[in-house]
Amino acid sequence: MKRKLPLFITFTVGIILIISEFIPHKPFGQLSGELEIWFLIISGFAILLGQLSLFKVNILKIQFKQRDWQFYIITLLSFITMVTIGFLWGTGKSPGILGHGESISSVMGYKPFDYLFFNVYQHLQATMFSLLAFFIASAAYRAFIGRTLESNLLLIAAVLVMLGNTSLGVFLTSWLPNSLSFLHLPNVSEFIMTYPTTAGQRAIMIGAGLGIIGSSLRIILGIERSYLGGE
Amino acid sequence: MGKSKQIDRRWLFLLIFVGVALPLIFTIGLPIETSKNVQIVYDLVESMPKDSKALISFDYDPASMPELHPMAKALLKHCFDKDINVIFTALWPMGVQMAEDIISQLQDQYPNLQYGVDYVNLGFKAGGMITIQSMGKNFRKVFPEDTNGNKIDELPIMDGINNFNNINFVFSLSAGAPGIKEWVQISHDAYGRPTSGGCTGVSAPAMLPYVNEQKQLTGLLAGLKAAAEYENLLQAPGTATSGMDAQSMAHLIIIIFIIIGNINYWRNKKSDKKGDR
Amino acid sequence: MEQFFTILGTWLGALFTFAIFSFLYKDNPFYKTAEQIFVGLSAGYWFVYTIFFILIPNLYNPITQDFSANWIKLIPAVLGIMMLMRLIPKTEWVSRFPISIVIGTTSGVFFLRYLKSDVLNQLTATMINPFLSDNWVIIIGELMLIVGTICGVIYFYFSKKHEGALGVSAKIGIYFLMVSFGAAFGYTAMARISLLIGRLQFLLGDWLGIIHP
Amino acid sequence: MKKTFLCLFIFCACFLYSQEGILNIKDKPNDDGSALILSWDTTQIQPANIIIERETPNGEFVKILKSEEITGSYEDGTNIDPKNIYTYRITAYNNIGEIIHISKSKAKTSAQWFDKDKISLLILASLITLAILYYIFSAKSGKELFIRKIGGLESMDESVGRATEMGRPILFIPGTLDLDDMQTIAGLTILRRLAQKAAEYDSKLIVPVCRSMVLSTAKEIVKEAYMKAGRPDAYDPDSVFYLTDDQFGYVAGVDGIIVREKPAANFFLGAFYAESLILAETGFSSGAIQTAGTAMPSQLPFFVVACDFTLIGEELFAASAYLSKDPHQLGSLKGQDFGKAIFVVILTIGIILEISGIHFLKDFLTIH
Repeated sequence: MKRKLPLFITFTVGIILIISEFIPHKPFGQLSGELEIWFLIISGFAILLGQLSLFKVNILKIQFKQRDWQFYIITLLSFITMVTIGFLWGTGKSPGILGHGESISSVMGYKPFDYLFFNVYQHLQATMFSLLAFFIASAAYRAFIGRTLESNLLLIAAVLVMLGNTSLGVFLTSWLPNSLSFLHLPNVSEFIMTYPTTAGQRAIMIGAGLGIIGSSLRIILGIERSYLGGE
Repeated sequence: MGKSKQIDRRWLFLLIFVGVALPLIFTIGLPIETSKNVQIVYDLVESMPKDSKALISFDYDPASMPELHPMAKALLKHCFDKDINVIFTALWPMGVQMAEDIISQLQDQYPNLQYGVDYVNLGFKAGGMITIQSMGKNFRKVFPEDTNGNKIDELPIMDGINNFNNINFVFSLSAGAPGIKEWVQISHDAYGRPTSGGCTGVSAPAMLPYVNEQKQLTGLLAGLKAAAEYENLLQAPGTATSGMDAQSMAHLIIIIFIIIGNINYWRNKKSDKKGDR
Repeated sequence: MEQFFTILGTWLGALFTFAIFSFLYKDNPFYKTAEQIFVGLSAGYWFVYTIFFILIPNLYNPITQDFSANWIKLIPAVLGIMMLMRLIPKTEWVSRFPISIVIGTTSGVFFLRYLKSDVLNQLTATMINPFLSDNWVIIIGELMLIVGTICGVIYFYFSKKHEGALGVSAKIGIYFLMVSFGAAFGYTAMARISLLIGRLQFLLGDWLGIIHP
Repeated sequence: MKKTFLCLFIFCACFLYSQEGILNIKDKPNDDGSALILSWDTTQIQPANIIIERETPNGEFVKILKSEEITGSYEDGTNIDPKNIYTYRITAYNNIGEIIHISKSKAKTSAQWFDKDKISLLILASLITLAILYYIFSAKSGKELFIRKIGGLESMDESVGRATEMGRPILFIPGTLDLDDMQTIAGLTILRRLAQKAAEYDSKLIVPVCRSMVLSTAKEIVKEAYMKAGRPDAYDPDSVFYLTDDQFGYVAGVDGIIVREKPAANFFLGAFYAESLILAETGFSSGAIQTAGTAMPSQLPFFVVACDFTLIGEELFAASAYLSKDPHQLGSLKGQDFGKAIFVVILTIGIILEISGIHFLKDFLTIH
C-alpha cells in the first residue's frame, strides 16, 4: 500500500487529465486548472520543509563550529528578520498581523519588508545576474577557439551575430552597395537567427518534447518511479 | 604545457567593466538600424485606430529591468501618442510595480493621461496559463477590481470589455515563464488575437520560432537593441539608445579577446609541432 | 527622515553591488557576508511570498469567504499537511500521496501540452513552401530551415548507430545545432551586457549622480 | 399577375430572412456549454451603432456590448450555463440616437463530449503512445534494443573516480525548477546512479537544492542509493540540503560552495535558466570536470561552451535508459524514436504537398 497506492494514484490522475483535454464537457474541461491550483497549495505547504532544512543545516554548522560558522549566523538572522517583518506588517497591499504599519512606512518610505526588498534583495539579485556580463566574456574567450569544424561553426556564428547586434556591425558594413545588402552585418545576423538557429532550436524542442512525452508516459504507467525515491 | 597560455580572466573582467562604464558617461552616438521584427511591432501599433484597446502584461521583475523597462517605456509612449487605451496586467507579482514605475516616468510627458480612461492597472494574478485561459472566458471574473480597489465596471476604459474579443492586441513584456509563450498559446492560438511581445535577449531564440507564417507572434522586441530601435523609430532617444554605445564597446572587447585567444592557440600549436620535431 | 532612508537605501544598494562584484576578483569576507544575507533574505522573502500570494489568495480567502463553493480546496490543504508528515521519519511515506498527485497531474498535462506546442505546432510551422518568395536569400534560408530541422531531429535518433545516410544527416544536424548554439550565445551577450549597463546606470546615476537618465 | 406575386413573395422572404439575420446566436462548438457566439450583420440598415442585450431570468435586459461596427461577432461567456435557452436583443441606432431596428434572437447552449478541433492531436497522441507501449512490451519479451553512445555519460565513472583520487567532493545540482518538471525528474534519475557510484567509491556527495519537494525526494533517492551500494553507514543525511527558492540567491550560495569546497566533479542536470553560465564558469575556475544536461534550448549554448560534457535536450531524458539499460526505458526510447520517424515522414509529405499547393495536411494538423 505504501508503494502501490501512490503509483495507482499517479496513473489515475494522469489518465484522467489526458482524457479531459479532449472532453470539453463539465467537469473535465476545468480539471487541469483546478489541479494546478492544488499543486500551488501543496507546494505552498512544502516550502516549510525547505525552511526547516535551512534552519537545521545552519544551526548544525554553528553548533559544531564548522569553518566560517560565523557567516551562518548572518544567514539565520537575515532569514528571521525578513520573515518577522513580513508577518508583522505585510508587503505591498497585503496587511500583516499588525496591519499596514503606516507610521513606520511613512518614516521609511516603504513597509520594512518592501524596504529591504527594494534596497537590498533587489540589488543583490540584479548584481548577481549582471555577473553574467563578465562570465559570458570569459567563456567566449576561453571556448571560442576554432579547433574543429563544429567549434568553427560555433565561433563564426557567435561572432557574426555579436557584430550584427550592435551599432558596430551597422557601422562596419554600411558602405556595402544595395545589391550586396544581404551581406550587411545586421542582415547576416538576422538571417542566422531566423533560419539555421530556428532550425536548431526546433530540433531541440521536438527532441526534448518527445523526451518529456516519453517520461510522462513512463511515469503514468508506473515504469519511472524515481520521484517516489526508489526504483 | 607549463606556462599559462591564457591571460588571467580578471583582466578581461576589468576591461569589460571600464568599457561599459565609459560610453555611459561619454556618449558616442553610433548609428541604429531597424530590424524586421521591431518594424512589425511598430507597424502593428501604428495600424491601430484611435481608442483601440491594448492589453499589456508586465511579466517581469526588477532583475530584467535593464532590458525590458526601456522597451516598455517606448511601447507605452507609442500607444499614448496614438491614443490607444492601455490595460495593464501582470503574471509576475512584481510586474505591478514595474507598470506603476513606467507610468510615473511618463506622467511629465503626458500630463493629460487619465487613470481609468486612458489606462488602467488591473494588477497581478497568479496562475499563469490558467489565469489567461479564464481571462479569455470572462475578464471580470479574473479581475473584478483594479489595483486601487476600484470596481472595473465603474471604469470607463473597461466599458464593453468582457474577454479577448474586445481587445485589439495583446503585448507581453516577458522575462520567462509565465510570459510570452503562455500568451501566445491562449490569446493567439485559442482566441486569434494579434499577440506580440518583448523579451530578454536570452529568451529570444526560443521565442523566434513563434514569429512564423501563422503569426503566432506579431513581431518581437528582443533585448536592449530592440528597445533602442523602437526609441529610434519614435525619434525619442532614451536609456536604451545610450546603452547601445556601451553594448558596442563591450562586444568589441569580447571579439578582440576571441581573436587573441585564437592567435594564441595557433601560435602554441605551431610551437608544439616544432617542439615535436 | 524619509529622505535619510532613501539615501541609506541607495548606499546599501551600492555596498551590496560592490560586495557581489568583489567575487570576480576572488572569494572574500565581503562576498561571503553578502552571499549569506542573500540566501537568508531570499529564503525569507519566498516564505512570506508563499503565504501572502499563494496560500492566502488560493486557499484561505476562498474557504473563508464562500465555504460551500470552495470546500474542495480542503483536499489540497490536507495533502499539503501530508507533505509535512515527512518531518517525522515514521510517517515519511505519507508524503508519497501528495507527491503522486502532483506528478500525475504534471505528467498528464505535460504529455499533451508538449505534444501540441513542441511537436505538432513545430511540425506545422516547418511545413512551408520554400519557393514562394522571389528573394533567393529567403529561399535559401527556408531550405536551410527545413533541412536543419529534419537533420537536427535525426541527430536525436538513439536506437540506430549513426552510420551511412543516417550518420551524414545526424552530422549535418550537429552542425546546425552548433550554429544555433553559437548564434544564441552571441545574441545573449547583448542581453547580459544590458544587465551590467543597468547596474552601472544605478551606480553612476542613482548613487554617484554622474549621469542623468 | 403570377409573376408579380412571386416577386412580392421573394421580396418578403428576403426581408424576413434579412431581419432574422441581423443577430445570429450560436452555441460555441467544442466547449463545456458555457459560451454563445453572437454575430450581427447590419449592412441592410446601416446604423450608427448597435447595442446587444441579454434577457435575465426576471425578464430584464442587460447590456452585453455596444459596437459601431456594421458586422461583427462576439463570444459571450459571462454567467452562461449549459442546456439553457438565452434570449438576446439587438437595438440599432442612427446617428441622432433614434432606434431604427430592434429584434430578438435566441439559442440553446450545449456542452460537447468531444473536442473535434483536437482530432489530429488525438491521433498523434495515440500513435506515439501505442508505439511506446509496443516497444516496451517487445523489449520486455527479450528483444534486444540498441542505444547509441551518449558522449556526456561516458565520463561519469571517470569523474567520480577522479573525485575519489583527489579526495574532493562531487557536486550535483538537479536544476532550479520543482519536481513538477520532467527535467528535474530526469536529473534525479541520474542522481540515483551517481549516488550509488559515489557510495561505492566512497566520495563525498553535495546536493544543494532550491525546492522543498525536490529536497525530500532527492534525500530519499540518495539514501536508497547508499543502501543499495551496501554503505548505509556512509550516508550523510545533511549532504542533501535546501538553500533558498530564489534563483540568484541559490546561485550565490552554490557559487560559495564551489569556491570553498572545490568539488572535483560538477553535475548540472535538470532545468536551468540564466544561472547556468554563472554556475558553469565558477565551476570551471575551481578546476572541476563538469557535466551538464538540460532541455532548456536557451541555456544549452552556455553549457556547451563552458562545460566538458553536455547532454543536449532529449539526451538528458535518454540518459536514464542509457545508464540502466532497463528494457522498459529502452523500449520507451525506441517509441520516442518512432515519434521522430513519424515527424520526419509527415513533415516531408507536408512540405511536398505545400509545394504542390495542397494545404489539406497542414490545415488538418493545425490546432486552432
